[in-house]
Amino acid sequence: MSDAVLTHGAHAPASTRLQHHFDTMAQQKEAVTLGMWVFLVTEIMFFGGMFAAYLIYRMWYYQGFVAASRELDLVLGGINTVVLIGSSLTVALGVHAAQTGKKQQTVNYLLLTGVLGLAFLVIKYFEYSSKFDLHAAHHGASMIRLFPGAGIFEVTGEYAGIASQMRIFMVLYFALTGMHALHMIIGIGILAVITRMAMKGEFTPHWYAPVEIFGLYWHFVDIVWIFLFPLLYLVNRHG
Amino acid sequence: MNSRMDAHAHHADLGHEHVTPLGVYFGIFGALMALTAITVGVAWVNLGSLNILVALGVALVKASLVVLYFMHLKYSSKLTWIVVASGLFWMMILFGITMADYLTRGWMISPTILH
Amino acid sequence: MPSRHYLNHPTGFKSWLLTTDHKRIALLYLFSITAFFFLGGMFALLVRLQLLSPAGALMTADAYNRAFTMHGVIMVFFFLVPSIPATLGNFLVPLMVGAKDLAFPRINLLSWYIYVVGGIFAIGSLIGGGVDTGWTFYTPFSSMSSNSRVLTGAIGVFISGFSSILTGLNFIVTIHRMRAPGLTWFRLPLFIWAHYATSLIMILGTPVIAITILLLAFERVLRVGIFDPKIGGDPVLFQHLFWFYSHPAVYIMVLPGMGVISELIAAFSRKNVFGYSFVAFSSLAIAVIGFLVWGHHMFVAGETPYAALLFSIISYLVAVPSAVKTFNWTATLYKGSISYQTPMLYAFGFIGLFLVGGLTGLFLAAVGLDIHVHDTYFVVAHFHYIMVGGTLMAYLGGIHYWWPKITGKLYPEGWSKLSALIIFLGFNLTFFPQFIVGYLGMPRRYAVYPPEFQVWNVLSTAGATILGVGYLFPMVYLTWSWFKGKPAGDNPWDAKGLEWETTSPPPTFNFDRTPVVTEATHMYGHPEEVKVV
Amino acid sequence: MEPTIPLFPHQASTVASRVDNLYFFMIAVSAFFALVVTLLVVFFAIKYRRRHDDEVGEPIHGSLALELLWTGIPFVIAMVMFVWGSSVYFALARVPEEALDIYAVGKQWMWKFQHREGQREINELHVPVNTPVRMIITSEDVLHDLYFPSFRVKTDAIPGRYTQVWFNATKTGTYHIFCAEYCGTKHSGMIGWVHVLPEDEYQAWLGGTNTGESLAQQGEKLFTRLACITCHNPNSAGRGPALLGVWGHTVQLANGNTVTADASYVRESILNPTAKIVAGYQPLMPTFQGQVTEEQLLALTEYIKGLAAGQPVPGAATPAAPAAVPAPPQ
Repeated sequence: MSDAVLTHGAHAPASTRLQHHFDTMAQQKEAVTLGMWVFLVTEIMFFGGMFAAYLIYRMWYYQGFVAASRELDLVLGGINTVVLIGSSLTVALGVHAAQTGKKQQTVNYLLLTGVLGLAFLVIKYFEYSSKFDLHAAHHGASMIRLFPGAGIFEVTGEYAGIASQMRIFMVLYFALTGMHALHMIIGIGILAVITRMAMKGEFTPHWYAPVEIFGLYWHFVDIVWIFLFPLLYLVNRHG
Repeated sequence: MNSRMDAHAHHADLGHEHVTPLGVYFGIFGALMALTAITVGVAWVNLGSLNILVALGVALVKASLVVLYFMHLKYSSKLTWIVVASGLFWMMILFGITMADYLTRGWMISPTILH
Repeated sequence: MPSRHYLNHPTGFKSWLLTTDHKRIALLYLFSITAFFFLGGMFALLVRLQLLSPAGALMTADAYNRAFTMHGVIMVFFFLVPSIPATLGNFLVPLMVGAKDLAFPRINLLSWYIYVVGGIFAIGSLIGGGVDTGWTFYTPFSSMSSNSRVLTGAIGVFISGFSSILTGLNFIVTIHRMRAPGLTWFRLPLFIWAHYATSLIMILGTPVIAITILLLAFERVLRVGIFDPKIGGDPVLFQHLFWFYSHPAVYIMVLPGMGVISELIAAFSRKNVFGYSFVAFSSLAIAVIGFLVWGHHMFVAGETPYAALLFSIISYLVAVPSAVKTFNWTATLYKGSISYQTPMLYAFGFIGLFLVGGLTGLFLAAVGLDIHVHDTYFVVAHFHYIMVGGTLMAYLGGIHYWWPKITGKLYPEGWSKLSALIIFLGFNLTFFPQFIVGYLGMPRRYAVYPPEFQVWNVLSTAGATILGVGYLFPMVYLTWSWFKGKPAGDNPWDAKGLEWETTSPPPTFNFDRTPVVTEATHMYGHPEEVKVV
Repeated sequence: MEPTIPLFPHQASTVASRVDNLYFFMIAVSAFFALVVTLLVVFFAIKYRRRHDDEVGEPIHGSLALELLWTGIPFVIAMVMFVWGSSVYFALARVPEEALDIYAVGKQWMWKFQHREGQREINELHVPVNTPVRMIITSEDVLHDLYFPSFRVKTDAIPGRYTQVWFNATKTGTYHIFCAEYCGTKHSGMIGWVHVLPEDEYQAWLGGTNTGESLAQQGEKLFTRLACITCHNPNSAGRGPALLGVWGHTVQLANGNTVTADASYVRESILNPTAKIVAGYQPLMPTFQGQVTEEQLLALTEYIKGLAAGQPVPGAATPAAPAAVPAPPQ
């Protein structure tokens, strides 16, 4: 992420937080913040490639996308949406606490964020594992096993004709949510480091850049999910 | 623009940074929850091809709220705005120009393979 | 020479492998990309030797397919993309903006390690038997048909992409936030403008190829059908996503070269570059418009005529800023004080070869003509004129120009002039015949070919041999000069620019005092006479 | 082959000279600019060479007029090239209505050609001179590219999809066929010859090699052998839609959409029958994926094409050769 995130050193006042190659704290902070935003732009393009594929195949294979989308667990997906937006709130509150110098609150909010992040991943795990089971489709007479690997993916019954369309949806589902989950895992790793720093009391209202920069990353991961949720779970639930 | 050039004006003073009132955060969270409920609800209503537009529109509003308030873009420099805009712009290039091929696949300028 | 500089302080192996000094990281990159250059060059030589005879002089078709693929993969992803930015850019961007280092020194080191890990995967795929898909990894051949080490090679490319992203990110932040007092945007060296434009492409394009390669790996391992037409996928989608990065990547390769050439021409004409702001903005124009033209690689690939026309017209638009640059360089020479030292010879060579490469690009942008020459040696010749004739000439010119700064030593001028000449002649002999044989219709990636194409191929192989020898020369005398060369002094060319105001080699933190900039770049003579555009 | 060193490919089709004229124009423009720039560089380099060590160049900041000039002129020339290139492209892309259709299937590593009259060729293609010929191309495995350098045309063979390329050969003779899209080990062995024959010789060739069965007739047999006919009985209502007169018309689908019955639709309906269900029918048809080859698909398509309204129906056993192609003299 940013260099400042990686900066260690115990209980130093703001001035010693200044790295040798910067002139002022303001310059350092602006550089680090800009770096994170630029990094997020590369992340936009990273997910953008998959969204482009999604858009095209959805246009071509709408029928299969609707059928496969309805097989996703909307309840778990919905809970995860609430959990993740909640974690975005807690991280924002954590940044606020750091900004205003409330050490214990900062730690608490960061811990809460971590708990919500882990909850998201646990729910995701259960969603994923159900895709390896052969089961009756919710909305049709088909038997389905939705993980899109050769020899695993299986659709029989009335959906058989659109099986390949459904498989492409599932490829994109796993690619998009898998990449998203990977970002969550990396995020939780960084969060652990930052929470430790917060516990040691390293942040002050003059230097809390790591919390803020991490917050930007975490919010971005949230935004990706904000798009994934309707595009994957809610292609069409009517009719 | 360049903090090295006006270092004297700023010194290392970071105390004047914008602190968002807590109420704003909770308000935004509430709005995000409400919009999530809307996007789920709308999926059950048949709006034809409008469904996807509504879904994307709601997602865009939600994302904007997160970017503007949670990520403090609203109080950030012009450069940050440009960075965000360029990300969106390039994603639109990727989508738009790829679609220039896919959306015209039905139009033929020759007799199709059927005469 | 200063007694204490970045090369000799601190000392020890570890101080290099854990360095965060941009100059040392530039050298780490220099050594590693040089290794990859010679590895890729060996494959090029194998390819050329095979084509001496129409029946294939050297190896089986399978071996040949692996040879040209490894040549392409190594040269594109492990040499050309990092070449100028990661070495000269890394070394010079902080110096030229008057900073002590890049904005994120540790991320800079990380990017080198990522590059090395990517490179290990590439070499791993080679040891495992190589890849035979062509550097373009087209599906469904790569995902469903090839039984070579596609996965290892693709992962290598995927990983090395992140080194490129991090380099670009570092440059952008450095150029925005680390400029010395007084160094406004329009006082920046054109080298910096070019690297800024390059960085834009790196951060906006590279992630797309990363995800594309990942989807390809997904497809190859799990047979999921995302690009496989047999189960509903679209192989053309792979090409769209691939070229969304890989066309702009051409500009990642050539824009930094253009930046180098702007510096060389200014320094060796002792004159500010004519039409500075036009040259600067043309870099940005190329970076932006370059993102809109990728479909010209797909005129015969099944894209619709409408898309083809759109891509064709935008491809013509991107030619204009390149032309503007060339004319401005030429005009810079007018009333200059021109010396013919080695770097300037490379700059002249660049202009000549880039002209041919750029103008033949116009041929390929015309859909009606491209249909014939697409995937023939005409295309091969065209992009080698850009990437080898352009990028590599600029790279060598830049290395020669800044070598005294990097090492504090002078290289033997006679040898370097001779090798510049050999490289120029060898290059033309290698690639010019390929235009002819390409228009005759010889497809690329052919292990054997109809006998009537032989003469041109023999000429090309002869040229490649000369070219190969030409590349060995600088390798030898530059290495020699590092140890035995005469001390260069701080500014052997009497050139302008912040990098020449510090010692050679520079101290670890570049400048003893933060420089303050009061004038535009490359202002020779009396500054009061000069009006900056 | 030829004793001399070739400089230029054969011009053996109507579009070849158009492509070549554009090529010559491009060379002329390029040579002009390359020469101007090179001469200027050489001239300046000599005239303004450094005469003593501390000499500096004259500070000139630039000229807006010149910048506009050398932005404007390349732009205009580029647009001329674009328009010219596009007009040549239209000639290449717009297939004449009366073109003779020949099918090509790429396969690692050979080209299989299928004439509508029934002849099959591998890596050899016979076509009549002065007749527009359209190649309808697909692939069995990976991407290929059917390239006729002497005709200046090529296009990719894409699995799962039909692409097309056309030419009108103007000179009799034998010319190269190449595969121009890398396709694996023997990519460079995936080459062949196109034989351009005078009309009478072409007819003789058609006659002499005729298998006695047109492609449509082969399709008809397949139609029976694969038991398609059990459900798609053209004359009476079956479990599947009747196919008589369907070709080229709009089909109403069960999900409310419509589709034009063309080669791609027929292909999809055979390989993935439940993807587009015709209104009023049940998704009963099994898939024929893996049971029919690309060539058999072409034969079936050709047969269904022949079932256009007013044409004879199965049982009547009349070849469905189109009017543009003279029936084989037999």
